[in-house]
Amino acid sequence: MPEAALQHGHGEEQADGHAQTHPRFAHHFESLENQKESASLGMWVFLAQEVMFFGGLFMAYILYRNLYHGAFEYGSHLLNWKLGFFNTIVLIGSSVTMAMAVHSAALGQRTRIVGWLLATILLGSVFLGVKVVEYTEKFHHNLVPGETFGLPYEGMDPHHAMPDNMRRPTQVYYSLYFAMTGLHALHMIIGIPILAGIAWFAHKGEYSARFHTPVELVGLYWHFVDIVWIFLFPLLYLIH
Amino acid sequence: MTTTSTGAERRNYLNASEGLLSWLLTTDHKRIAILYLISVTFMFFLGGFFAAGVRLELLTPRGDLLEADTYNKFFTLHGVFMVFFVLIPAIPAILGNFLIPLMIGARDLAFPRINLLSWYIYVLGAAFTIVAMISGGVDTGWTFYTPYSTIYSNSAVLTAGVGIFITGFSSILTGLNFIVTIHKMRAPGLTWFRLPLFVWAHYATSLIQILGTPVVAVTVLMVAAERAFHLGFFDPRVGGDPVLFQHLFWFYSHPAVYIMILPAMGVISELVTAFSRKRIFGYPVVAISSLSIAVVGFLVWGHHMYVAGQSAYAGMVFSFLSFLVAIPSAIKTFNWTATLYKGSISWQAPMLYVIGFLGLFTVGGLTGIFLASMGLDVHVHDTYFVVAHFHYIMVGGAIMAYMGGLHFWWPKMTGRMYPEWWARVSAVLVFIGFNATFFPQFLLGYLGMPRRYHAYVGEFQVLNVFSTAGASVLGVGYLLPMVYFLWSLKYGEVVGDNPFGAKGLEWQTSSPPPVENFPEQPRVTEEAYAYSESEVGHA
Amino acid sequence: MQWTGPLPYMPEQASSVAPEVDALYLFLVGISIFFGVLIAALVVGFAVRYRRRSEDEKTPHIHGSALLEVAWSAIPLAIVMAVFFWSAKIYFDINRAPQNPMEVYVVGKRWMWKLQHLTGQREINQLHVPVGVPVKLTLTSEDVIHSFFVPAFRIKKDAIPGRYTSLSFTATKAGRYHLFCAEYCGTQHSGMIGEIVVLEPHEFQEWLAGGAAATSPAAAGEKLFKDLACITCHKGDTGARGPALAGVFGSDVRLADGSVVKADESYLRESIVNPTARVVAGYQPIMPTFQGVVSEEQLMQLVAYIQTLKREGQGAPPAAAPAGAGQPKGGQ
Amino acid sequence: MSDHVVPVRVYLAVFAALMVLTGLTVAVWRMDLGVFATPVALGIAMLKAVLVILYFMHVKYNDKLTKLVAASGFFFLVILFGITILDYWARGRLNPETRLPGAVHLEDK
Ligand code: HEA
Ligand code: HEA
Ligand code: HEC
Ligand code: CUA
Ligand SMILES: [Cu+2]
Repeated sequence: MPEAALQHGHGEEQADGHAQTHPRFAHHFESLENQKESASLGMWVFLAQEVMFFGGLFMAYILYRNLYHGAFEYGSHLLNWKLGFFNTIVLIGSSVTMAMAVHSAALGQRTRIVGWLLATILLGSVFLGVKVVEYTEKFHHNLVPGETFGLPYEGMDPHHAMPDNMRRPTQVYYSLYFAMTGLHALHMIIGIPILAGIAWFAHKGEYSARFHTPVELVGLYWHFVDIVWIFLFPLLYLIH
Repeated sequence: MTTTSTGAERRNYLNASEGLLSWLLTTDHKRIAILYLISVTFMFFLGGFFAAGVRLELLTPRGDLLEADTYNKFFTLHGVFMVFFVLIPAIPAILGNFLIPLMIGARDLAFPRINLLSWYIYVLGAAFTIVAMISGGVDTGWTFYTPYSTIYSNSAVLTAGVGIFITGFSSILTGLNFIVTIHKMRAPGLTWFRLPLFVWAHYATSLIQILGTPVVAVTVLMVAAERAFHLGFFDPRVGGDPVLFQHLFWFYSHPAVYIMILPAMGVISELVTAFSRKRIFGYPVVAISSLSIAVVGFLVWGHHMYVAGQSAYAGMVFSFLSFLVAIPSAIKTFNWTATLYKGSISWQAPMLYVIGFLGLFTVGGLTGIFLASMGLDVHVHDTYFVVAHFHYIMVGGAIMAYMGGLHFWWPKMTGRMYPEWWARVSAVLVFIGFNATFFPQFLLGYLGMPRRYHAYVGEFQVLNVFSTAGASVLGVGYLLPMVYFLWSLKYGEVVGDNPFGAKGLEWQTSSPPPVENFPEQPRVTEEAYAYSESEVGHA
Repeated sequence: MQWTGPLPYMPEQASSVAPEVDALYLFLVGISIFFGVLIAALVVGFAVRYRRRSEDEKTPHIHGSALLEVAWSAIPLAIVMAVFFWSAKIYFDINRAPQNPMEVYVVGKRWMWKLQHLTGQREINQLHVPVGVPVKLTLTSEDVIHSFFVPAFRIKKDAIPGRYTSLSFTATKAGRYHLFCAEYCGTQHSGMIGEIVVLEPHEFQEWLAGGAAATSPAAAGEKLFKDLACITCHKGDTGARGPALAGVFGSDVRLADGSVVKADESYLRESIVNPTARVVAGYQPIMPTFQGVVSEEQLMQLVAYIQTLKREGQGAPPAAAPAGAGQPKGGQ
Repeated sequence: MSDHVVPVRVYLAVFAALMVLTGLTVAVWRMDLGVFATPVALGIAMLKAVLVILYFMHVKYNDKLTKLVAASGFFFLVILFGITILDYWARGRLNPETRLPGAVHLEDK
């Protein structure tokens, strides 16, 4: 779609000069447009891969939720849905700031790219911070699968002791909880430094309306991570 | 285009720059292919070493050569190395890497640095697995069935699992690179239906690599987490279902067998046409059948689980689809055969491999039909019948095709010819040795000898002796090329750019090709395999 | 070396399904020979007939043939579809639960097979069965997955920890046959072998009588039921803390979440090791788990015992338990 | 390719929609719709995902190939889920004792 790119590019072609001489142009491509399309296609293919990667865990989730419905409900009640809700809003917010960063990049507004990216990083970090709080609490409450799972902990209201016969199936729920949210968090932990790097390059003026593919690609990645959470929130926190 | 002679003197990708570093930091797909060639060959001999150990142990019914645990580690490492580190990368990462850009008239793959990265990932994964091998080995079988792998095994499952997890990403990135390259970097005029079938086959393969591999990656991750952190996914003690692991594992590992065979089929399509100087019979059918194998191949994984407590109804669905997925393979086989009709058939070594492939793949595939039959598989499941089936396809089919392809493109890659006579000897040795090794295993399997048996009951011995004897011939058959390929690097005849008179775009540049592949952007004006007389004769 | 099978290189046929399986096998061997020879003959034939005689030979321009493509898709398709139905039928024959079978409980444990007849005889790595009587095995495992494989019977089934599987056969010929473990289970996987001894019915009766007086699994289960104090909650009267178990087996049990399950062996087993997974309507999830307290064998005995409890007017059937018992919302 | 510049108000609208839907998810959960709870929650999540994919990820403005790739991952996911669930669902219909305990909620009489 080189035509589309030309139509929507905003006046910087002149500054950039001919596509083939753009500093970021890799010469094994036919043209800069071709290079950008390839990069974007590559990212999409990567995301298709990511879908399947999470898919394995979701499969396990579906199965065990059907087998141990009671335990899943019980386990989810031990989570703090308000924190999950808060995080959902934060992460969707970060998706919006990310989209705005791409938007600014497409308009060639350098400082704005940096600003939006920083906002995204900030929101992402808030999300991870909340996750840390949640995880720590689970550790203290003996909700980490293993020998001590579900045992009473210091300062526990004895009424809330986990019934002995709930320990096993609930452990399956928490295994999935940690695996799914952990893998999701890992994706963010990988994403944030990349965002930071791109913000740095943006600051140095690497991106223009004509070429800002890296911003777009990291945007796609970030949105994907957001989508995963959109499913995780109701599946893990809100079970009846 | 370019004139023949003095092939080695001209500037090419091999002599463009020097020093180890220029290889380790290269982003040239051709050099990366060579890096893969070296590492995969290494892993092949490692896997072969363990196969030799297995066969020697099985010479006698009693477990006398190896300890039971050692034997278990031997076949596990054999399977792991051969599947994940040899056959899955062999054709795509070596031949595919080298040839796809050449075949489509591109200067490189779309993401050369990612290409190099995937080699490093491969090496890292291999390193982990080798560490696992040294630090106690792995004894779970290449299938890593739970709960054995998660709870009971005392071996280095974690390290090996991490190795496989890592290598998976090498495979994914290669697939990603191919998909984008094939979509976006074809030379002008090279429409989809002018693509060489090798490229089609790799396109289909890449789909599986991308959509299947992540599932096995996350599955071994779950096994690792279960082992290391006591998370409970498959652990029956906390209510997990071990059979879920099998679903997830085979969801990848069945399609993975097509990762191994599809590129081999691509090679065969190229070789059949080149050595019969004839257009492929039924081009569109052969092309599309690759895609249908890739897609339908995702629907049949449960045929590994007929006796694993899977429901009979799911079994029926899987069985039905397994039969369906055999049809495109049958179609391909018939089309290759028909291509030979009225050809101008040369009996050079690569063609011998093609003939071997056609025979052995047919046997392997047809015995797949036995296994897909639910009622029959109940008996032969997890016996040597299955072992024979997959060696027929993987060794007799895929490795044969790989060897044929390696011979065929050897002059392209190195500028020098392999010694024809020796190559024919080795092809014949492999064929004979192979059949002697694995045919008896069909009989053993039907008689009921279970696989993964360190010791076995006496009445199975005769056939096992045959098998071991055959394996030694087979081993020689594989050692020979190793020797003469190395020899030919220095002493091989320097041949022209296109010693076989083949048609593909890759033959229209010099051999070995220059770094930029083509001095100028090639344009494609005709269909693939335009060998026949109504077309312009070959140059 | 001697093979007593129907043809050389085939194992003996000693069960009712073996001839069926062999018939399909031989059919497929025939198909394979046909196609194998066909392809080999064509490939080699063409390669010889059309070998290259000179370097500038021209080849004809053949694109393909729709007719041929259809033919060589449709013929194999027809064959495999026939094989599909045939093989599915055999599979169902193998797996269909027989009427009034002789039941044997089988527990796989690294690395041996522990078997117990319903009449109480215990065996290890050996199973005695009479000719002509359908036998149903209920399999499970104490550790990893094993697989019960009898080549002469052409049957095999995995024994999976955490659940029951079943396998039935009818032996047709007296003799001794190999029993193998076919699923890799660790060090002594290849040593986890045994034999099936098929006896003529009268010999089998003698064998049964010859064994030391054995407690039947149900009797052992009854003892366990008392020893483990199950009886304190499952007293069988309406006021008890747990539902009456008489007549539960085979009945439809209404659960607290409104669904209904059939109380089969697996359900009973699950009710003991993982009681909270399915809670009977009208009861609280107070039953402790016996996971780890009882072995798989003991579980099978408990299950066998509960199966023998017939509803004889004592106590209300569990499904119609008092509705008054409070249902706390959480934690079910 | 997505050099397409989407007006900011579209982003804002999508953001608003996502927020409303998130609120709705929680509201529905608190209402306890019984058997419908899960399908509704998943339906909302899918709607949200589609919004993100179409607008934030610009798939709406992209070529067919991107759409195809985006869909392919989900397609194969459905295969994985579908047939595996089929197995669990159908377990034990032939010989009930082989069923994974409780895998079946069917009232198979
Ligand atoms: C490259 C690898 C490869 C390939 C391509 C295949 C191809 C096929 N495989 Fe195989 N298979 C394996 C590798 C492979 N397999 C491995 C490694 C295992 C064991 C894993 C383990 O447990 O460790 C295995 C196990 C395996 C099983 C499980 C057995 C068991 O454990 O009990 C089954 C069951 O259905 C099966 C079936 C098939 C079928 C139907 C095909 C089909 O795709 C074959 C199609 C080809 C043809 C049919 C031949 C050509 C056709 C003709 C010449 C025309 C005539 C045709 C007809 C009349 C139909 N395979
Ligand atoms: C690409 C895949 C591939 C390849 C190429 C091979 C190649 C061979 N395989 Fe293997 N095999 C598998 C994939 C493969 N295999 C898999 C997946 C399994 C299942 C594992 C499991 O159950 O988990 C298996 C299992 C397996 C078994 C069953 C073990 C068991 O169940 O107990 C046997 C037994 O004969 C066997 C034999 C062989 C032989 C003789 C070769 C030969 O073709 C190899 C020939 C090559 C050489 C011999 C190398 C060259 C010679 C040397 C390097 C010299 C040797 C050096 C010394 C002796 C010092 N293989
Ligand atoms: C503390 C009391 C208690 C003890 C001890 C106890 N049970 Fe239970 N059992 C219950 C209750 C309450 C239920 C019903 C709720 C449920 O399904 O969890 C139940 C349900 C069952 C069921 C399912 C019955 C049905 O109608 O579907 C079986 C089977 C069972 N128990 C067997 C046993 C066995 C065997 C033992 C001893 C090894 C045992 N129970 C010990 C309280 C107990
Ligand atoms: Cu038990 Cu193998
Ligand atoms: Cu398969």
